[in-house]
Amino acid sequence: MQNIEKLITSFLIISIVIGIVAYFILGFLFSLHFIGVPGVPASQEAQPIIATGIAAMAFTILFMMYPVVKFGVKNDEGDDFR
Amino acid sequence: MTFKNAGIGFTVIVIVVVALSFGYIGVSHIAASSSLTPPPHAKTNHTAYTHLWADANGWDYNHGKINPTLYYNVTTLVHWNVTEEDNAPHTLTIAYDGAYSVALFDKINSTIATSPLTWEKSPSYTIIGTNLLTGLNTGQTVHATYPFLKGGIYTYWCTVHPTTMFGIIVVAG
Amino acid sequence: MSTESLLIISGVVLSAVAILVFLIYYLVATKGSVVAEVAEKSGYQDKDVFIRDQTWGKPRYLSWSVLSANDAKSIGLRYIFTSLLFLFLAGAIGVFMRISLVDPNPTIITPIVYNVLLTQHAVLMIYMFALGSAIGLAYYLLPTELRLKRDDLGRYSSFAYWVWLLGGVLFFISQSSMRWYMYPPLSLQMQTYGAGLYNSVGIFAVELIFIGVLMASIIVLRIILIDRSDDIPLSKMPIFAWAMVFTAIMLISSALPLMVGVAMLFYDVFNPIFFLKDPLTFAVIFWFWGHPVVYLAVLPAFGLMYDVITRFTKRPMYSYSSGVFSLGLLMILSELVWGHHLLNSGLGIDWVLFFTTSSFFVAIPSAITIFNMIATLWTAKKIRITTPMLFVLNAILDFTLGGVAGVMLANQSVNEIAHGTYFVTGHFHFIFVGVTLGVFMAIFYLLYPTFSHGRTYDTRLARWHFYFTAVGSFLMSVSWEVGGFIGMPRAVAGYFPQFQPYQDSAILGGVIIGIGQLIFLYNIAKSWSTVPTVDPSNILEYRTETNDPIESSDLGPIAAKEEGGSGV
Amino acid sequence: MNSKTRTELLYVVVVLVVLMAAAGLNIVYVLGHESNIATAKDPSTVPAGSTVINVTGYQWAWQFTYPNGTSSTDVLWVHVNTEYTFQVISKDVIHDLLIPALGLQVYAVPGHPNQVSFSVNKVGSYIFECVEYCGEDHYLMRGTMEVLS
Repeated sequence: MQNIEKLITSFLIISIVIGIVAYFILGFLFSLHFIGVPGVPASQEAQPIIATGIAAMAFTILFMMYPVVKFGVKNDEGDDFR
Repeated sequence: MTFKNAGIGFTVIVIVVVALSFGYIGVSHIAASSSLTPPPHAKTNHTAYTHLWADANGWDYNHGKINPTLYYNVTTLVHWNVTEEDNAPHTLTIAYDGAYSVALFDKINSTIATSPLTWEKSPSYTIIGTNLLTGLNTGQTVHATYPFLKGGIYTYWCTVHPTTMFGIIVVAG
Repeated sequence: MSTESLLIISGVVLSAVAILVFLIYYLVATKGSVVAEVAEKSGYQDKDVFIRDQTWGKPRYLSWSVLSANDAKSIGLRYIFTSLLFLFLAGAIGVFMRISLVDPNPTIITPIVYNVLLTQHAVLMIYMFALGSAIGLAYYLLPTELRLKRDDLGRYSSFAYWVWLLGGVLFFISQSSMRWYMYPPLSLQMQTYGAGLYNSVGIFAVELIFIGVLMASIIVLRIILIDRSDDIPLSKMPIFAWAMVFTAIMLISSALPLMVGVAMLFYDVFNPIFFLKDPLTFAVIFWFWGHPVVYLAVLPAFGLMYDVITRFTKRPMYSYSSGVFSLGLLMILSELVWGHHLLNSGLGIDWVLFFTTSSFFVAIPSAITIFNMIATLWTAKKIRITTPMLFVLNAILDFTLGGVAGVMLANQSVNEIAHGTYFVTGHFHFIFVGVTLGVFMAIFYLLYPTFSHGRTYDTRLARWHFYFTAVGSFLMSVSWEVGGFIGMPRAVAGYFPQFQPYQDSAILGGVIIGIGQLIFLYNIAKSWSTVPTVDPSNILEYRTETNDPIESSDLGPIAAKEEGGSGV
Repeated sequence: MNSKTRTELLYVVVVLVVLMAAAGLNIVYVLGHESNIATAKDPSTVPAGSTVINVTGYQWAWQFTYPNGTSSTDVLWVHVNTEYTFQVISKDVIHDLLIPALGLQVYAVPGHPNQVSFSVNKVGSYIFECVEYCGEDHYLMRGTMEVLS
């Protein structure tokens, strides 16, 4: 059970980094597009939430793809290849 | 008629149903090529020049009588000059209401203000479309011609603002 | 077209239809009398009961008799293949709508035709495909999975099916263009530029669909809770059965208010007294059903995803009880969030506060379900990546992307920016195409030998079908979400020129999905004409308790059959 | 409480915390910007010093009427850094005015007038459009907001 915790924490760190990078990219993109009130405050409030969303997406993708890549076996012959 | 192979039977049914459905939608919506489409280089004896201001509040909104009734003789080639006055897209579309009679004219004239949509029916013909009257360059004038070959009463309107831009055309003879 | 030719054509068409109907009736009647005779000889008064006992427990394959026999599995097959037919129809409409938007101004079709296709695409996909396939799979899988004690509701289910089908066909014929949420006063504007000339037929058809779907879900609820065999306690019931219980309860509890609302709307067509004073009242009644229905399309798929994952990892679910709990919690919370469709309609700040907060918390049960599925993958020693498994893995991925976009939308600041834009369309196409369509395809491939009486599908074509669908839906939904966030409006026949790159990349995605489904259709036809080689037993029915490890016998269902677990 | 339920509980707690934080952030935004969210028209809650523009949505155009009585169709002239309040009504079906760059959206519902306030801090031309399906030319119900200095 020990290395699974290490794996999960590494996934967490990667996805948090992705979230932070996304936060700054979004900040730049929103500043180009949004003007005035409620535009600017709304985009500033939405920025962290969308960045956390992207981090959550990244974590779930890593969390799912790891076992698929590690245990996945492509051959579907076997007894019933449905 | 039992399909030995249900799979192919199902596939055939899918293809037939999709084809019939698209045919059904297509046929019932293809604008009947209305009799209003002018024949190429139609023979006209008169020409007339009409200038209209396209404004979402009504034709010629700031220029004299709003939604004017237009009068032409039959076989007149009308040169339309439509100037965009606001930032909205417009169209100039006409539909034939019937042969001229005072009763029909009064009927249209009295009801068009309250319920213009009843007279803006298909088949209709768009003389100038939103691709020309785009609403992006106010003040620009668009020119088009239309030959009135059949006498009677027409309704002209803008399909984008059908409840405010409507009027009657009387073609005598 | 002059009236004479109109009369002649309609005369010919009517007589052809009459002959066809008589022919079908003749075939069905003669076959029926033959079966009645046989039933008589073997001591049955009612031929339907005789048919039901004959087909009891055996795998049911697709044949014309499915339309006349009314045992649960035949009705299930009717629903499944009718919903697949509507998937192809509404899908073709969807791809055609996409292609028609190649240019900022409507060039290929007129805006009126685009609006009709828009409404048909939404209604046929949600009511006829999503609900139809959910009910169909319930009728087809549950009888043997739960080893039902009796199956005597055939006539009601058959009636529910035909009413539901009639509703769908009538809605398509009505050429309604009132959008699937039927907002008055537009739905009362019986003009081509409004809701369509025959929209009264459209509203009536939606009511028929509701009647059919309501009856079917009541019957499904009874099958699971009452007719289940006594040796399957609730704690050992398959997770798909649990998902159908919650789906049926949610449908019944949220459909009824709207059925009354649609009846009022239908009355308004003739005498507008209900909704013209403040049309938002209908919007409120509609979205009370509007949000649960999108969960109806996802909940059965969750149940089936568990089945597929446990099948191809040969491990039990990570946690059965939390799986059932989260599906139940999803049912409850989903009936509390529907207001987020009307956050900008001026219904007040308290409305906004309540529904944005509740919309955040509806993400918890979905998060638990996704965790449960992925944790099952982690406990596996070997995951067999067959096409059904690929579809389910892609379903998990797409549900994550779509679900998180949904949680973003729950936020008022994002909702102000993106409500009514393609961001919302991208959000729900991620989930509909990824989960509802994806899991239906996974289950269709798993059941293909049973449907086709022992034939196997071409796995190479199936892989191509998967890759096209996955890539196409990802490209389409992402380009919509990006374009939508900077203001690309939904449901429009034309758009500002600056949105063209987003629309064109979405068109590419849509066309790719379309090609994928054509490959699927070709695969159905081609593989059905091969020689039956495989045991047609329905492999989803064997493992009734998804939480009993069959890891000890690393064998397939055929061996499991000899092992005595024949599930009969 | 075997290890399985513990890991699952940990996951749920993390998800719950993230969601509650997001919900809190959202509540703070909503309570802070009540006038920027579409609410029912109520002249008493119009922010002080805000110029009222009456907006009428009708099948397939937006008409803006300014305090000095003039009106414009499918174009909106506003001045930079001044507070405006839309009072929006529809003449026929439900419309929804969205100005994407402003993140502003308000439903035009016949029989249910709405109100929303905004101000623009940058000169320029920004698009607006109808985002609630309203019939044949719903896609033509759009225009530009010209922000003058």
